[in-house]
Amino acid sequence: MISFIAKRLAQSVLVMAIVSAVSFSLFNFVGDPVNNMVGQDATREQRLEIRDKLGLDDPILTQYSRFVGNILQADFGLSYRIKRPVDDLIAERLPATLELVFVSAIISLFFGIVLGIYTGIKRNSWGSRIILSTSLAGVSLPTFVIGIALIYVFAVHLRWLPSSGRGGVVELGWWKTSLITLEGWRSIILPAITLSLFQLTLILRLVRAEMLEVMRTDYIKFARARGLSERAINFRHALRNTLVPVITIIGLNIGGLVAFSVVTETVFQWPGTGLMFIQAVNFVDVPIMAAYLVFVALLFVVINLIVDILYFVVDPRIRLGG
Amino acid sequence: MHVKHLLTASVLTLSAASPAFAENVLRWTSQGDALTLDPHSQNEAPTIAMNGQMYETLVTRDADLVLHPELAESWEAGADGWTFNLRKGVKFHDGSDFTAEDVVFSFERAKHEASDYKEQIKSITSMEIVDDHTVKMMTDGVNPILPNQLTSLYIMDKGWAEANDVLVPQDYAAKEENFAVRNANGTGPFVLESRAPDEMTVLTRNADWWGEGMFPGNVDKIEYRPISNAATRVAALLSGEVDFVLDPPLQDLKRIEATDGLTVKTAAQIRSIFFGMDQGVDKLRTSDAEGNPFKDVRVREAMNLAIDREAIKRVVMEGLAFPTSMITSPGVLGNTPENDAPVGTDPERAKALLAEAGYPDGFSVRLDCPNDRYNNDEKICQAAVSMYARIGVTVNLDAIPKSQHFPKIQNRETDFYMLGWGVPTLDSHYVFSYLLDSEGSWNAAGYNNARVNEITTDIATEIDAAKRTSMIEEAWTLVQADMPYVPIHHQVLAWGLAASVDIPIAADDAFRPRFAVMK
Amino acid sequence: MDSLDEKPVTRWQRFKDNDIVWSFLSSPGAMGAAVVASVMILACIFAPLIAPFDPFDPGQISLWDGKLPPAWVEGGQGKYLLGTDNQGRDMISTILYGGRLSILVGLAAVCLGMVLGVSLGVIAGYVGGVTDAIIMRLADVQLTIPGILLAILINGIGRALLPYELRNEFAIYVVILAIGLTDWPQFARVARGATLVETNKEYVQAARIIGLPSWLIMVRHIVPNTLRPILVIATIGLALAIIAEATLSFLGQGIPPTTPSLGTLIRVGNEYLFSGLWWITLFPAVALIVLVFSVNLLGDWLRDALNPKLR
Amino acid sequence: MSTLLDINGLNIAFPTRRGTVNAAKDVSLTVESGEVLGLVGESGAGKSTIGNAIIDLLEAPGRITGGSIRFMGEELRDMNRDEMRQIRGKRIGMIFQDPQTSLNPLMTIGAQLVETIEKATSKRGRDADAHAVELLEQVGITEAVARLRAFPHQFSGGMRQRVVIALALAGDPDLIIADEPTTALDVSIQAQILDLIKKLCRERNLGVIIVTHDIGVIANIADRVAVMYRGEIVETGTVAQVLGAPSHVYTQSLIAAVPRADTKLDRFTSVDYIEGNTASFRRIDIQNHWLGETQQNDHTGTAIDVDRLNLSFVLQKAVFKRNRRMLKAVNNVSFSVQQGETFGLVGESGSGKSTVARLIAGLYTPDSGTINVFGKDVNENRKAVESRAARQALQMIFQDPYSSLNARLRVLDIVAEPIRFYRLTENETQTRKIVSDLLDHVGLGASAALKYPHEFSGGQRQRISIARALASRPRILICDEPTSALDVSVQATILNLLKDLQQELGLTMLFISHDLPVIRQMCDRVAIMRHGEICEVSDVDTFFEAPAHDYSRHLLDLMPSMTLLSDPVE
Repeated sequence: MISFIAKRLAQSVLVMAIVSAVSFSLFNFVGDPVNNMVGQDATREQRLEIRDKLGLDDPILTQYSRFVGNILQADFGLSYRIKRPVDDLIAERLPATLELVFVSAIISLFFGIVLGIYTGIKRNSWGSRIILSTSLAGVSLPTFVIGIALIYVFAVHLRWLPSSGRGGVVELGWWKTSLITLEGWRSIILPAITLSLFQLTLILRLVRAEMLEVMRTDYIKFARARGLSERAINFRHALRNTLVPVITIIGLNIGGLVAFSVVTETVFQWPGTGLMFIQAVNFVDVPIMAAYLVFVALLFVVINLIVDILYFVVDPRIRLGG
Repeated sequence: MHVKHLLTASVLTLSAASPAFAENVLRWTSQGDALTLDPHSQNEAPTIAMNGQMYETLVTRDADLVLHPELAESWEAGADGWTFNLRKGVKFHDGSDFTAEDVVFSFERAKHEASDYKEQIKSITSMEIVDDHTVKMMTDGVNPILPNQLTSLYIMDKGWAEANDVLVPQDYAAKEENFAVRNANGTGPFVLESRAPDEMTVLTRNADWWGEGMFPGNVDKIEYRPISNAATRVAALLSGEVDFVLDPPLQDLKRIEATDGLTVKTAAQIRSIFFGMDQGVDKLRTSDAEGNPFKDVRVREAMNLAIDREAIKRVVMEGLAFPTSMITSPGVLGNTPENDAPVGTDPERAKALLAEAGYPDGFSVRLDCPNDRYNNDEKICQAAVSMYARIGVTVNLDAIPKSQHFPKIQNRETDFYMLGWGVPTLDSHYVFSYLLDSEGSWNAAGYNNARVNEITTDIATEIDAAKRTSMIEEAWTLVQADMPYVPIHHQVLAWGLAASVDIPIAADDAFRPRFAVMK
Repeated sequence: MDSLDEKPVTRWQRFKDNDIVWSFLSSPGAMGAAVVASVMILACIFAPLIAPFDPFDPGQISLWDGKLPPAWVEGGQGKYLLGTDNQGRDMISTILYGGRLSILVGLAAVCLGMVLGVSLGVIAGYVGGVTDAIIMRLADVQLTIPGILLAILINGIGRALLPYELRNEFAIYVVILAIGLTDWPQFARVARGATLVETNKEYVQAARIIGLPSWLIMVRHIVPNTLRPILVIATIGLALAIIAEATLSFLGQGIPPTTPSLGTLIRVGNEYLFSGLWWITLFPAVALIVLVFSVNLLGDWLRDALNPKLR
Repeated sequence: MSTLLDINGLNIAFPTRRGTVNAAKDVSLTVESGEVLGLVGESGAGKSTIGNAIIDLLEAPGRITGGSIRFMGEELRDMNRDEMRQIRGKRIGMIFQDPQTSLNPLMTIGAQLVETIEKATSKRGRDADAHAVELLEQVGITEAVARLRAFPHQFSGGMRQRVVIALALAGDPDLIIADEPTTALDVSIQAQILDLIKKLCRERNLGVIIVTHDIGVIANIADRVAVMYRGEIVETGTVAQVLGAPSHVYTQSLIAAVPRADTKLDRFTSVDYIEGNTASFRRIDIQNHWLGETQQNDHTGTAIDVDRLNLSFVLQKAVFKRNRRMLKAVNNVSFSVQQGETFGLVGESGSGKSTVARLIAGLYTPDSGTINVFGKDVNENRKAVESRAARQALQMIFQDPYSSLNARLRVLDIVAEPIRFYRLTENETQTRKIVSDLLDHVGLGASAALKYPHEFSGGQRQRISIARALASRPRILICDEPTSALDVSVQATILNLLKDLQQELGLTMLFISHDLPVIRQMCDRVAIMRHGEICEVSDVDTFFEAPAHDYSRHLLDLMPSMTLLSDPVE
C-alpha cells in the first residue's frame, strides 16, 4: 500500500514538475514580461531596473527554482491586467467553479450511471434505444450550443431561470456559496445542465458498454448456472465489476467538467476560474494563465491520486497482489 | 420588487442580518468592468464610470454636458491660473472632512509618473492652498479650458491615502497589490459595499452625501455585474435580471424595444469613428506596395470614396449612426454642418484616383481593428474590407481586443487602423492636440501640416473667443482638404432599460446614478 | 470448414460477404449516417464548385444584401436561399466554406494526432523498457490535463508567438496543431495496447525469426493490425476535433471571422439571436450538429462492428 | 440407479445470416444417477451446446427447435424462468472450462459460496459459513476457514477449479454438467480434478456429464460415452465398447488418430472421415527444386549446441535488488541436437521448454550461456552476417494457428516474406512460382496464395506456417506445440506432413510438446524439463520404457491410460 501510494506520489510530483516548467516557460516565451509591467514610455534605465528587480538576468535554473519556490507559497505574482495577486483571484473564483463542477458531477454521475445500467440490463427495450440515440445526439452537441439554446428557451423565452451570472451568493467564512439559497440554485441549474450533458452521455455509454462486457463474462454465466436471481446477478456481480472501471471514468469526468467549465462559464458569464482563464488568454495575461495551468494540473493530480487509491480499495486484485 | 429578490433578501437576513427591505436596487451591466478603483491609474471609460459613483471631481458635466460645480462651488480664471472655491461641509465616506489639502494631494497624485492623467493637467505648474476651501492653480501660460480638463479628475482623501499607503497610483513593478485597487473612499453619492472584479460590485447610498435631496435620484443600492458577451448581456435584460444595459448591441435594440417592460434610449454621442492611414512613414509595414501609398492625397481620397457610409449605417449600425466626413462630432466647437456632410460613395472615381496615383491594381494593407471598444467595431471593419475590395485594395483585417489594439496606435506600429475619438472638453483643441498635431500622442496617421501645428499651439492660449473660433475653422479647412483620416460616422448611443427605471442619457455615455429614478 | 475447391467467388461477393460490410448494409442508421456524412463532407470539400458565392472574396459581398432572411420568409430573396449574414454573405455559401474549414481542420488535426500517437504508441509498445516508460508517462501527464484546456493554451501560446502579420494567416494551422497535439495520447494508448497484444502474437515472433528489422516489423506487421481500434477512435476523434475547433472558434480563440469556420459562424450569429436574425446562427449550428452526429453515428457503428465480442 | 436425465430428439438451431446452423440434430441421451457420461467430439461438433441447452443457458441466437429434456421425470422445456432458476444450481450444477474467469474477481470465495448456499438451501448465516467450509474441505482445499476470506486471484488454477466444483455442489445437485473441466489445466492437475469429480460422483450418487474433446479424459473417467459429430450423436455405449470396438466409421478414425504412447509407429493413421484431408496436391521433387538447393547430404555433426543456458524474468520490479522478484525460467540448461534428428522437449506449462525454444530462435537473449547453431554462436554478434545466416537456417512453427499469421497479409506475401527479405530469388516471378510450389507441397494448393488467412481452418493455417518456415530454406525447424491447438484428427495429418518434410529435406527438428504420446511418435531423443531445469535427456524409447528420473516416472503415471483403445490399424 505504502509503496503503491509512494509510486503514485512520485509520478504526481513528476507531472507537477513538468507542468510548472511549462508554465514557467510561458513567462519567458510569451512576450517580454517587462513590457507588460511598465508604461509605454518607460525609459531604458527603468526597464533595466525592473529586469534587475525581477531577476530576469539570473541563470534560467535560478529563475526556475525561484518560480517553483513561489508556487509552493502560492505566489504567482500580479495579474498583468487587473494588477491583483493571482492567488487571491483564483481563491476568490474557485468556489464558483467548484460548486458548478460539483453539481454537474452529481448530475452526470447519477443519471449517467443509472441510465447506463438501465440500458445495459434492458438492452433491447424501446426505452434503451431512445436513451441511446438521444445520448449520441448529446455527444454530438457542442457545449456552447446547448448553453445558448437553454438560455434562449428557459431564460429569454419562458423567463423561468436567470440567463447568466451567479445569484444568491452567501459568504460562509471565506467560501462564497450559492448552494444554500433558492436564487443560487436557480442560477446554477442551466449552467450545470449544460456542463453535465456531455459528460452524462459519455458516462452513460461507457457504463453501458462496460455492463455489456461484464454480462458476457464467464463468471456471470456461472452465476446464472448456479441459479442466482437476476437481481443478484445484475447488482451484486455485474454492477460491482462494472463500477471498477467506472471509477476511472469519475476521475476523467471531473477533469472533463473542469475543462469544459471554461466554455460553460463563458456562455453563462459564470464568475469562476474558467471565465477568468479565457479572459486571461484573450489578454495574454500570463500570470493568470500560468497559475491556472498549475492549479488545474494540481487538481487533476489530486483527483487521479484519489482515483488510484479508490481503485486500490475496491479491487482486491491490486490490493492483494496477484 | 420581484419575488426572487425578496427570497434572496430573506436568505440574506437569515445569514447576514441585513435590514434592507423595500429598497430601490438598480442592477445594471456593461461589457467591461473597471480595471481598478484607483482613480488615477487608468484613463478608461468603464473605470471612470465606476469610480464616478464613489469619487467626485471639482467640476462636472450634467446630462446636458454643460459644466456644473461639484466639489468646487465656483471657479474663476486669473492672469496666471485658476482659483477654485471648494464646497464646504463635504465629508468623505470614512467621515473625514474634504479640504483644499485633499485637492492638492489628489492633483499631485494625478501628476505622478504612474498616473494616466498626467497629460490632462500638465499645464498646472503649481498649486497654492489659499485657505481650507480655496485652491489656486498656477498654469504654464493661460489655459482657457482648464475646468473642462478636470471633469474626470477625482479627489481622494489625503489622510486615507497616507493611512493605507496609496500615495501614488499602482506601480506595476511592485509585487504588492495597491490598497486603492479594491477599496475606495470618495465623497460621492454611493459607498462601496463589496467588490469582486469582473464579477459583482455593490454600492449603497451615501446617506451623508452633501447632495442629498438636491438630485432626483432615488436609488438605494447599485449592483453592477459586467457581462462581456453581448448576447448574454441582452439576455439578462430580456429575462429581467438587470434593469439597465449600458451597451446593448445595436441589432438587439428592436427586440428590446418590442419587449414589454423594456425601453431603449438613444442619444447622439460625442464620438466619431474613423480609420487612420499612416502617411508619416516612408514604407508601409503591411503592404505589398512600393513606398507608402498613403502619402498621396489621391490615394487618401480614394480610400474615402470607397466607403459606403449609408450602407454601414443601415445594415451594420441598424440606422444608429450619423455618417460624416469629419472626425469630430456636432456639439464640439469646430464642427460645422458643411464639413460634417458625408463624402459620397464613388468606387469608379476611387479607382481612377488610385490609377492616377500609380496604383492601377490597388495594393494590400492590414487594417487593425478593435473588437470590444466601439459599437460594432469589428463589423464595420469587415464591411470596409469588402468595400475596399471593390476598388482593388486588399485589406487584411486583424480584429483584437482594445487592450492590444490601442498600444499599436500609441506606439505607431500600425499602417491602417480604426479609432474612435470623443471630446470631453467639447473643444477642437482636444482633437488637434491628440490627433492632428504632428506631436500628438495619438496621431498615428503621422499627419504633419505646419499651419495646423501652429494653430494647435496658438489656440491653447488664445483667450479671444472669436479669433480662436476662426483659427479653429481655418485648421479644419486644411485638414478636410488633406484627408488624413477616413471618417465613418458619429456614434449614436443606445441604452436598454427596464421601463421602471429612468436614467438620463447623455452624449458622453456616462451613467449618472444620482439622476436615476426607479418607479 | 470450407475446402479449397469450392466454386470461385467473385470479388464483389466476397466483399459483400465481409462481416463489416454486411453489418453496414444491414444497419440503416450506419448507412444513413454514412450518406449524410459523405454528402456533407463532399459538398464542403467541393464548396468552391457548388457554392453560389465565394464568401471569402470581399469583392463579391454587398453590404446592402446584409441580414436578408431565408428565401421562404417574407423579405427573403430567391438568390439567397438560406438568407444572408450580417455582412451580406450568402448563408449557404458561408456554411459550405465554413464547413470545409471545419472538416479540414478536423481531419488534419486527427491525422496529426493519429500519426504522432500511433508512431509513438507502436514504438513504446514494441520497444518497451525506458522508451515505453518515457513516452507513456508523457502521455499520462498530458492526459491529466483535459484536451480542450490544452488546446486553448497551445492555441493561445501559438498565437502569441506568431508575429502579428502572420496571426490570421496561420490561425488555422495553430488550431490544427493545438487540437492535434492534444489528441495524440489517446491514439498512443490504444496503439500501444494493440501493439502489446500483437507483439505477443506468434506472427510477429515469426517475423523476428525470419530476421526482419524492428522498423519493418512495426510498419509491415504491427501497424496494419492496430488500425481497427485506431480507426474507431479516429472517427470519434474527428467528431470531437470538429467540436473542439468550433469551441475554440466560439471562444474567439480559433479561426478569424474573415474566413469563418462553422464555430466562428455560430459565434458571430449568436450575437444576432435575440434580434430575430435566427438564421445566421441556426443554420450553421444545424450543419455542425448534423455533421458531428453523423460522424459519431458512424464511429459508434464502427466500434460495434469491429468489436468481435459483439458479433 | 435411476434415469436422471432423458434427452429425446433434441434439436438446436442457430440462425445466422448465412443460414441456420443446426448445432444439435435429433440428439438423444440418458444419464443415470451415479454414472459419468462422457460427451466427446471435436471442435464444432455441438457438444457444449447440449450442456447449455439442458440448463436453458443457450447463447443468443440459439434456441431449441424440437425434442424433449426430461429431468427426473419433469420436462425442463415446459418450465418458466423462475422454475428453471430453481433447477439451476439446486438440482443441476455446472462446471465451466476456464477456472480463471468463472469466479467473480471482486468477491471473496466465501461470499460467493455463501450466496449460492443461501439461494439453494435453507442454511443461513453461520450455518451457511459452516457449510461453505465443509464444501471446500470436500473438494480438497485445506485451511478452508481461512481460505473463505481469500479472493479468486489468490488461488492457483487447479485450486480455483476446485472452488468452482464446490460452488457447483453448493446446492447439493443431482446432476453435474462439466464442460471441458480440465482443458485449461496441466496434466498433473487434470488427473486430480478428474479423480475428484469421479469420487464425488460415487460418494453422492451424482449423475455427471463430462463434455470433452479429449479421448484420454473419457478413457479415465467416463462410464459411458456418446460421440458427437456435426451435431449428431453417432455412437453411444460403454467406454470399453466405444473405445475398444468402435462401430461408427467416424469413431473409428477418431480413435485411430489418437497418438499412442505405447508403441512408435512410422506414420499416423490417416483419417479419412475428416474433412480437409481429402484433397491431394502435386508434390514437388525436392532434390531438383530450389527448396533442395541448400540441402546437405551430410547428416552428421551437431546442429544445435546449448551450453549452460540461464535466463531470468523479473516478476516484480523494484528499485532495490533485494526487493525484486525474479523467475528463473531457464536454469543451467545444456543439451545438443544432432543433425537430422528430432529432439523433443517435454514439460508441463511453466517448465521453461518454450523459453528454451525462443532462446534458440533468438527471440530472447540469455543471461549467460552459449547457443551454437552449426558451430556458430548466434548471440556473439547479432548483427553479423554469420548470425544472420544462422538465423536463416533456423525457423519456427508456433502453437496457435490463429495468431501465427498476419491477418492483414495475403498468404502469398506471408510465405514470400523471407524469400523477398533475403533476396533468395532472382525476380518476383520466380518468387511467386516458389510460393505456389510450397503451398502445393504442404497440401494447400497454389490457389491459396491470393487468399487471406481468415479463409482457412486451423489445420490449413498450420500448413501455411509450415510453408512460410520452409521459404527461407531452413535446416533446423523448431516446432513449439505445433498441434496442441488442433483437433486430434487434424493433428495427425499435420504431424505426418512434418515427418515427411523432415525426411525429404533432412531437417533437424526441435519438437516441443506437453503431450507424451505425440513425443513418442515424433522424436528420436527427448529432454524432460521442470522448473527451468532439465531432469533427464534420453532416447525416446528408453524414456518411455525405463525412465531414469522421478519426475519422468510421475509424468508417465499421469498419462491417461489408453489400454481401452482398439489396437492400432497399420
